[in-house]
Amino acid sequence: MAFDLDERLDEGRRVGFFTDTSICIGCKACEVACKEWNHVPDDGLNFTGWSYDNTVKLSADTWRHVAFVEQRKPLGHQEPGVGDLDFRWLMASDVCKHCTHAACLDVCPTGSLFRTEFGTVVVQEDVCNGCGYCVPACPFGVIGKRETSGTAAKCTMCYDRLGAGEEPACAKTCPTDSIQFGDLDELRERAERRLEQVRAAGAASARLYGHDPDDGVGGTGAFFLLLDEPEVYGLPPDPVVTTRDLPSMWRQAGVAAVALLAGLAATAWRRKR
Amino acid sequence: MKHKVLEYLPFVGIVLAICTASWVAGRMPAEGRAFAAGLGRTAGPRRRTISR
Amino acid sequence: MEFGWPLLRQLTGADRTARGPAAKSARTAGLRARTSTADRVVKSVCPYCAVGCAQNVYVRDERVVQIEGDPDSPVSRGRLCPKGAASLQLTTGSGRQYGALYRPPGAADWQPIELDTAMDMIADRIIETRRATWEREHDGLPTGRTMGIASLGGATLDNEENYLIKKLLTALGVVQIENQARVCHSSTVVGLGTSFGRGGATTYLQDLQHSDCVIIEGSNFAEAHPVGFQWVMEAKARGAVIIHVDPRFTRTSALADLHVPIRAGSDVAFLGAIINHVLENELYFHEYVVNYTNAATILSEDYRDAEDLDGVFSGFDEQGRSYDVASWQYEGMEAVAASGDRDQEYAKRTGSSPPGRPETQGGTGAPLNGRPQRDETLRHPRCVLQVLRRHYARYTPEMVERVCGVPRHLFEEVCRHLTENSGPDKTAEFVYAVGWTQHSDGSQFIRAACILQLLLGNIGRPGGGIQALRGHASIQGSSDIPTLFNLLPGYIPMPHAHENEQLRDFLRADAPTKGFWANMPAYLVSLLKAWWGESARADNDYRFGWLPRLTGSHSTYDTVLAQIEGTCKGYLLLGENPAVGSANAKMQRLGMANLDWLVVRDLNLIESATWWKDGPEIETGELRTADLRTEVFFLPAACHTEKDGSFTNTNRMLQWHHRAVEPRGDARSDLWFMYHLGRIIREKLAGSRDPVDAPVLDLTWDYPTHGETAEPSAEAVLAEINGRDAQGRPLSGYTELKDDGSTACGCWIYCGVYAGGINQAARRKPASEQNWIAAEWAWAWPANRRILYNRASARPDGSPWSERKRLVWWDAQAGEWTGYDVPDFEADKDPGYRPPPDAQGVAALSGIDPFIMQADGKGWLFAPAGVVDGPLPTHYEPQDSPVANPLYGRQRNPVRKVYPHENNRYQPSGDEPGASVYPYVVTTYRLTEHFTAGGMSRFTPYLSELQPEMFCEVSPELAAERGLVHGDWATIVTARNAIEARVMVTDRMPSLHLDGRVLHQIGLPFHFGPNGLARGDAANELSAISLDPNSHIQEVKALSADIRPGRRPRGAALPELVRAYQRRAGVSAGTGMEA
Amino acid sequence: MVPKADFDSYYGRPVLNEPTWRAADIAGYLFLGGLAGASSTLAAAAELTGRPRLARAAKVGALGALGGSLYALIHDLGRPERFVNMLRVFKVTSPMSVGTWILTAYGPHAGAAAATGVTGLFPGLGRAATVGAGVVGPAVATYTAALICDTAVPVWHEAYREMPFLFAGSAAASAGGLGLLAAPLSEAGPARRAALAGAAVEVAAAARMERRLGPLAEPLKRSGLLRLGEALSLAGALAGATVGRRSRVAAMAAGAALLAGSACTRFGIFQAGMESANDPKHTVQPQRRRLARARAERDLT
Repeated sequence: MAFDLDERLDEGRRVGFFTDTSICIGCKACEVACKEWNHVPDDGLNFTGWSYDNTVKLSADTWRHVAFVEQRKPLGHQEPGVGDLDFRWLMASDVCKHCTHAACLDVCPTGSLFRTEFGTVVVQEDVCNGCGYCVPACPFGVIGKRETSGTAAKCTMCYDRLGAGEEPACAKTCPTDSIQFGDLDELRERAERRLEQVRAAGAASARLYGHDPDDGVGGTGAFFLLLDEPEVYGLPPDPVVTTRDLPSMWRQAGVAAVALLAGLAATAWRRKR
Repeated sequence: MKHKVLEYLPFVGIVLAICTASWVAGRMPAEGRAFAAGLGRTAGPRRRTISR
Repeated sequence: MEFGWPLLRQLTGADRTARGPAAKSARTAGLRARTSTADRVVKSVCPYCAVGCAQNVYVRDERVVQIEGDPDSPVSRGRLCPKGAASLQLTTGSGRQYGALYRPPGAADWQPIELDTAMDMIADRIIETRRATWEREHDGLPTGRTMGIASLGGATLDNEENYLIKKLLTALGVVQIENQARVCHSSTVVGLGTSFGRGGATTYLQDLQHSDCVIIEGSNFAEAHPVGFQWVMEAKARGAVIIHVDPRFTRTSALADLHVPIRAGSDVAFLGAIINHVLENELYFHEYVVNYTNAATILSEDYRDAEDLDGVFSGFDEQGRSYDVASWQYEGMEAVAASGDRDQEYAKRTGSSPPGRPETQGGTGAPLNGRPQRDETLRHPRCVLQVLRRHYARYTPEMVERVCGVPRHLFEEVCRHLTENSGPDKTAEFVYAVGWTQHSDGSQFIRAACILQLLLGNIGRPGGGIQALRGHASIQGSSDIPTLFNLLPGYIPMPHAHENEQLRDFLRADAPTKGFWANMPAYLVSLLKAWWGESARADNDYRFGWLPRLTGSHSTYDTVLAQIEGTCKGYLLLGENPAVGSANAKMQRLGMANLDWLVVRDLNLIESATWWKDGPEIETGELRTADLRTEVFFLPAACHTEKDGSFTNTNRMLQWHHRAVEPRGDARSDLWFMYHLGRIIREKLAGSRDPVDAPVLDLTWDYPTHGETAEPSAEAVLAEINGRDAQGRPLSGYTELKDDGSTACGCWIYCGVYAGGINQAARRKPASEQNWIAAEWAWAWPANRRILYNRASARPDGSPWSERKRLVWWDAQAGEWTGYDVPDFEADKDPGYRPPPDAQGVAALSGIDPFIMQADGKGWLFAPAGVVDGPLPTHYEPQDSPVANPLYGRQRNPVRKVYPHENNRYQPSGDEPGASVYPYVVTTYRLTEHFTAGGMSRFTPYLSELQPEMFCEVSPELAAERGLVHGDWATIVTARNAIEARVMVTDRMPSLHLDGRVLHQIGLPFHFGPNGLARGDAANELSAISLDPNSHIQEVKALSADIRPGRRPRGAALPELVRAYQRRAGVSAGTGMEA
Repeated sequence: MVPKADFDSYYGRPVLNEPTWRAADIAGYLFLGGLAGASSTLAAAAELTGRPRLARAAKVGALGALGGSLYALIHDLGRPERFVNMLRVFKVTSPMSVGTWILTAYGPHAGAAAATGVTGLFPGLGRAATVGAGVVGPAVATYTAALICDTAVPVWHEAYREMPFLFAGSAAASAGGLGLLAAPLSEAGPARRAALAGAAVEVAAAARMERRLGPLAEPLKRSGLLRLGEALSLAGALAGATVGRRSRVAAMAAGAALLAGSACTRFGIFQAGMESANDPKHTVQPQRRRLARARAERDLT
């Protein structure tokens, strides 16, 4: 990856989230605690009918979002007691992934987005001029532009709290510890152990998402234990940081530019009659 | 719909302005030296009188 | 070198791609967490549910800037649910009201009013109404009271506030003092109290982690008490089986191992069948049952079971709709009557033995006299175990399928898990909430679980017990220091009206001679001393005569009828929203519409404050604002961060919250309101020679005040509640109380909370520095015990049942009980102790009597007293039910309380003609995102956006049957009213198959109302006032209704729709009224 | 019924957040940037080969297009007053940052070229500026391809190989169109040829892009704007090369068609990208196919 040659994350000092959706009770405390701490405005009152999800997606005004998925599928050895149906109700709290290779950070032209000393990716509201480039750059659909301020906004992993030695508001409030905050290496180990447990309990479809440093974004700082395919929760199955291809893009653009220069010069080659 | 049309007006206006300005520039004399000739102030009316 | 221009930093520094430090702005570099820049951190407690999560309140420049969980708490470990997390917005958000408002009679809108003026006017109204409605006697019996004034609310308030409410209003002669505890958990007090001796949860939340099997039934634990649910997840992580029995597949079910769908209101049949399974297969914990329960006790020959009388017990009076409970007694004991009809039994009781009464058992036990006969072989046909066996013989798995709609294999799974996880080495725990309490036989739902847990030996042991989940921050406290009509502090009963009744008559009638309840004279005299101080002397019966007298039920629902009737003219609403939260919301509003004056104290303009201008009846034209003569005062309340005080959580634990900031504007604590109201009234009455005013003028009312607002000292009130001796020294426990007037104590069960002059409720020793009991975090009644009846965690000989389930044991060497928790037993009573035949009081309890509040020291499988609708739980159908009772000829609880009124019509049920007009079962419930009647959540943007609108949950089958479209609207109709809701079609609302038919259920969250941000029709528009006879709790967890697509009609067409349904169903005044 | 959260996505909603860019601003910016860049190069070529009126028209056109593109760019910012923050850093990872610096270099040249061209002042400086703008121009015209390709928007990103050529062709066609429109017939030869070549490259690149993208090309194939753009460009270029040689009016019409064609192409590309971002299948399915391929490869080895 050509463009992170200089961006070496100090993995030892990197912190992150492990969101274990197998113990998420969908209470949305994370959504509220996040908003309280970060003064994120409410995101509109809309009844969606999407099970108990009325916040719909991550955006500038929703930095934690709990997905609710009702499925006619079995959950391990749970007996759902819903007629003859297999049934399970999946809940998962989604958040900014704080990617190892973060496209939003790469493409930001102002330096508003930056990599913190904790390995997280943070928007500086005072710098952002609202160009909106980060929005389509994010392969997870996390970051958004807030209408009222005209600037981009997303999870900061409570950057100010980290500085004070405190954990992010969502992780602190999570009643069942579904959201765990900590040292990324340690979280990854913990997640492996937990995955084994969950699988042993019969949830064959359980998997980790975002924990693999070899994936398209170099692994994420916020990773998940999911009970189904990522896309079921609205997550991309194989996200790739767009700037991975940027060197080729520059090459192609360069060749095209040279061709354009040469071509236009050629059109005028013959002197005017 | 009206709103949508309004949204595109500035763009269309810009393009028309470019075309016009460019067209005017293309009709100036080959060795256009309006300012060099000290005729800056009358460049406008002067331009109109110039013919191919 | 540091450059201002990041580009230069980029070019000169290490961050060449400008994605790190080079891009950092000066503002970012200067960011500090506001938790770290706060001026101070104030310790507090979450004001929502009764889990009692500890909070840290961060204050800067005298403003609260952040509220979050306190990690030191052993209960919550720093976590908060969405509501707790939103408490910053609750307390500092723009939705709150800060100005006092006044609505003159007939006015179309509010007008601002000076707070002092409002207080003065309210005091005048109270004095005036009190005088005008003073009732010296009732039907020839002295009552000394006013029925013209009522108050409602207290479960969201502090114990100290409840104490002042009860104290002042009682002195004023008001008896209609009620709070949310009535409508939420009053049946808990009856169910647990009669069975075990105390009306609180037998265990506490953290202990759930030690359970091997957790059965959650009648509760949506994960949604309604999310932070408490962490302990269930902890148990699950340790291998426990989690079972959820509920009509709906909820967020609790999603995390359970087994979800059992059940027809709402059929739990007694379900639990009865498990009891039958346990008895038939001899799966009960034999040694525990024989020694610690009344299984071996032999019943009177006169006793006839519901088994013999097709659904009623012996002693039933069809006309009076009540039981004479004499025949339910133990063999060889004097006949003891139940309550309800006290005049009939009073003479006999004052001359002989005391009665059992519902709810008296909250803090103590049901009194009993004599020595019961026992058959330790459990073979005697009239011993309790054999009676139990016969009673539940017809509760078979087939019956469970027919009554509950639970498939046999699921039922058997539950039986298997429960029994496999009970015994010397394992324990199972039941968890319930209002899914059990809010039925016309709610007390019996809880009794059924008590019987089961006693049979399995799960009470008093780690990981065992029955966890009652309460829903308001201090709803336990508002039962303990009761703003309830029938109780005095510490579960001492309010006296009924009798001729020439003296204190000793009352005590003879109500105080038993055995167990800890035998000390009731000391508790009551100390209470009277606390209230009337020097004025209360032995020669004037300690002013016992100043207590107003009861003449039957004066519950909040009786008050509503009295308001409609016109006898109750003034109403104080203190943090309660009955126009949304109480059964038959329309009756609530019609009652208020008939008042002379109404005082509403709340954070926001709730529906109960604004019904006169924008209530549903204004829309339908049934009421016209200009015609409504009710004078309404709205006084903004202070929130938990703005006052000192204690909340008692669901596990009887008192936690102190400290004031962080002064309230703004006219916002004041209820402590301030009651204190100054009392002060103003006393000033206005000063010099009065009218004996009616003496109880008010002689009241001890001299609390120190401080600050600009003259806020009374909550700690001074707590000190009075704790009690003091003749020298004014704080008492350290209720054993120090005397009946000679030398001690004063505001609530005997709280005696010790201020031991040594130290506020024990404010103790906050971090959980990490204590064992798992965490006894030094706050203070729990009784005597700081966390697991009740823990003597039962040891064998009769005093050794633990198993190493794994060790809790409290007998240390023979030291000659005392010891263990992790405070032993719930006399510390030095040898397990081998057997009382002499003439023993009295506590000495009458043997060394193997773990239920020390019960007069026989045993857990009650069979309740010979204390429950007015039967000694054994029996399945009856809800008041309105589409199902005929397959078990007995009696369709409904024969002694339930019904209130005929044209706006409170009941529906035909079961096989009755017209029942099919309301063919579906409706159940109501809470959502995580909202709080009760919405006053503390629907005005909060962060919570409202999460659940913005009223909806109903239906199965795909029901949707198909009725043409309901997901996301569209539906109208739900009962004989009371019709509401509309958005449709949520979901597999989580399974249809049931019972008795060859498919039965559909409809789920309705009950939070919504027309005010606030998240709006919708209130589910309680649909419910009827039909009550449990023991506790007067309303049946809102199971009713029947019809549902149809589309929005409800507007205007006059709405009542017309309801009437059209009534006509089709043949609903009349007599429908559903039979015994 | 609570809708089935189907396999492709969560309640059918997009995985990506929709770009906040407004078409009139950003697609307009893509067009104007291309027009400016290519015009500058055309102007330089014309000037150096003795076609002063074509050169002047192109320079003025370039400056106007540059101004228009800056207006569009700034107008689309959430905080326009913070436009200068673009100059806080230079980020090679951000085409927008690189583009900003390119524009920073290009702007003064283009401005000086136009100003001297119109006024006749400082001819030496003017020539230097003209050449400078002409050299940087192609970068201005093509960096925007990298800009939109460097996103997670499936169609844009996956098309990154062809996009610069498509943009270069489109830019050449539009610059040629402007030349046809503004320059006298006698000097319009390079414009005619630029238009012809540009249109050909644009159409070829688009065709190749659609072929290579497979199922993902659906929004491109469905796009009426793209078809219209191709048609207008080709028609304009052919007309310019034939009747446009003789008739000033025909040449102007051909030029207008070329400009419109180029604009349609940019708006079409923009629109197709938005559509692909808003349809979760365009995000999920290619990724699933990629995973399946990787799995298959792993299984083979």
